[in-house]
Amino acid sequence: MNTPRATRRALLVGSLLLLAGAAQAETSTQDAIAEYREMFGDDNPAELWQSRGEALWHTARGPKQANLTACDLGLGPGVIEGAYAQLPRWFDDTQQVQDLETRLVSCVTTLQGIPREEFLKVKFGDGEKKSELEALTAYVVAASRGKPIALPMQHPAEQAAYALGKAAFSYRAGPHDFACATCHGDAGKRIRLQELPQLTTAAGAREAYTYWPAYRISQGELRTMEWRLQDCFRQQRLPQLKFGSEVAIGLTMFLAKNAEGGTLAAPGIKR
Amino acid sequence: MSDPMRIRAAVKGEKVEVKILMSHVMETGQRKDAEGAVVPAHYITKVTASCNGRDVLSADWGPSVSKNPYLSFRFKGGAKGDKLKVTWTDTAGDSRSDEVSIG
Amino acid sequence: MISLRLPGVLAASLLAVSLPLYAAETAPDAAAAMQRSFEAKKQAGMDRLQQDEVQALCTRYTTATLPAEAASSIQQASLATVKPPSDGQYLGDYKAGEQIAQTGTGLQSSDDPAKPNGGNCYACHQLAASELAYGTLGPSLQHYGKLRGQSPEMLALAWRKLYNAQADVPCSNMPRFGHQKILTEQQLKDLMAFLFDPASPVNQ
Amino acid sequence: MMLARRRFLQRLGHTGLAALTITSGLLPRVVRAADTRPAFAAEAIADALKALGIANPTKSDAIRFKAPDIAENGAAVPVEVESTLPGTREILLLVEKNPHVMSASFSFPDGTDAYVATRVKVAESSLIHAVVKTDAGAFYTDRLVKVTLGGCGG
Repeated sequence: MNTPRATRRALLVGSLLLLAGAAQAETSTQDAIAEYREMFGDDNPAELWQSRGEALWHTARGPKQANLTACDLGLGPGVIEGAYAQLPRWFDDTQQVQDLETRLVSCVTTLQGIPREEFLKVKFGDGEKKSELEALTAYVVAASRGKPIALPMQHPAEQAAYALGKAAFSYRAGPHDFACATCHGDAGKRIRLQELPQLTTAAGAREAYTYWPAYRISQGELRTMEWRLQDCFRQQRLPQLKFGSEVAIGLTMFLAKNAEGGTLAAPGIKR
Repeated sequence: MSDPMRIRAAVKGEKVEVKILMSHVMETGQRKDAEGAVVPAHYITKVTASCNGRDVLSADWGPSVSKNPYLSFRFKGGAKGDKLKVTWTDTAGDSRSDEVSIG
Repeated sequence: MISLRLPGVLAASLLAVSLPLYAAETAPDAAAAMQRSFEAKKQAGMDRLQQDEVQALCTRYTTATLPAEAASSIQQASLATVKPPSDGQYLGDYKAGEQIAQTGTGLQSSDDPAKPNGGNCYACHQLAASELAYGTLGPSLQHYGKLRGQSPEMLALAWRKLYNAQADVPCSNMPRFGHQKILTEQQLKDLMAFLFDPASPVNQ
Repeated sequence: MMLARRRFLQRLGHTGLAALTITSGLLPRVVRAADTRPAFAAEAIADALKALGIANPTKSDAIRFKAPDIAENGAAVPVEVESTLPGTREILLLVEKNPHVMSASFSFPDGTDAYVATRVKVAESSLIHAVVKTDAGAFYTDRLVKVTLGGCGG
């Protein structure tokens, strides 16, 4: 016995009325949240990480008692201006496609001789436990503010990383059958009041990628792209994404490529 | 050793406008860290500011001032090049002072 | 530990309706790269990366349209997994249902496995008018019961949506709360009450 | 536009809207080693004001108090207070629904504007009180800030 036409019509009329009411409440809530964000002005606590990162960059440390001014982020030794706008990319010396964070680890381990485990003991800061990786990342990223994203994308390994990122983006798994695409595959969607950029389009990818890394108000910490990806997988109910893994760098390559042409404005300030 | 504050102090008309970001955890004593252990209370309780030695502001804070605190205020009688000094003290007895010349 | 691959149960139900052979082939060795790129953390074990046949198929057709044959086999296989309430009672306690809808935790590596899982319905749906912080990934469910009444068909449809939404919409983004053992039968009943009970805030 | 939208949100309030959900785990009401300063140990506005020697302040429109109607996250709520009342010595910020209501007090020597901007933690949707101490007594105004629950993991 299928639903009588009358009930179906009632359903339609009912939901239309609701939509009108909901739409009204929805825009005023989004207005109010936009206003809340504006009240932070340009006093972003990320600057505290930037100045700590600058100090770390210039301080001689580790067994080799060297600073990081010879670190090559792709534009030549010590060049940080605009470097983040052209990452991830292939590096001949490590024979790998690297994102900013794994590249910083390479510099710290080779130039300063600090063991990888020691440097990454506190990968993601938590109050008193401060992360040097986050501070250095904030410093380097800020030096690409205003620069357009432009990935070299010539090396086959870079293209392979992009393809893996694209595949991982829609890999549905875990108890909830979630993939990145589940939440970031469509336009104009949101979780609770949290707007979700559609990361498969240039506009959506730019809206997200150009503001990361960012200071997260909810945690009072500056968070990087590697943190952003592993925390998203945590909420997808999947196991832990390994730092600097193929999928982490592949997804970053996928997002950066989609956001190409966008102007970097990181570190941003986020919920 | 705590991190330096970011202090912006600039003459605006006949007043000096000050904007400060302080690096501090402002722990309420309620929060649990990643491993689930309660993080003890640790927050700034006192802030003072002076211009060339003259007091221009003092404040008493509790744990509900946000982490990495932001503070902005305005005062008259300061000129370009004067020294603005800001000091905070916290529940652990730590203290930090930073000084900038007014722009 | 909830064994989520449920090889026995799932394979049996899917064998009853043989899925097309290309189901298992996901994009270029992405599954292998996923294995190399993750590590177990507390309750989030590596088994969670193993795709079942439905997940593999839906991954393959994330952007492309699902071929009709695959769609109907997923639908039939999913329908076969739906278990109606053991005591035949569809509606539980709407107040408990509201808590489940508001609770976003459950099954994350950061969650306490001893605590009941949340349904996190507000993440994707509008429900009670009184809650402004609702998501829009799913349709608004406001006045769900008021609009539909409690006919056997409506109750069965809503139960299927909760238990295994792919019984109605193959490759739906809606988690399979019953089939994947995310929520218990009692939790599903409480959510049904939250949707249908005239006294529930959803129907005010 | 500001006023129209606030009246709209208030009307939303009147139609039986429950307070928006509490932000999980920020400042639950648990008795803990309270601050030794009486005002900061107080758990109600009246007690905090009494501890500061302030008898019931008078509501005043001469205090400009800017706060967001909705805060996406209660960990940092930007607030800005400016008193145009003559002889203003101090501005106090109190958050009604926080376990310890007293948030901060600011005192202004001569020559310093009776103005301050900062960011405070708000445990759940709550009234924030801005109390102003002047030579001629105490005055106050307040703002309702709704705190929403964001994020996917909840």
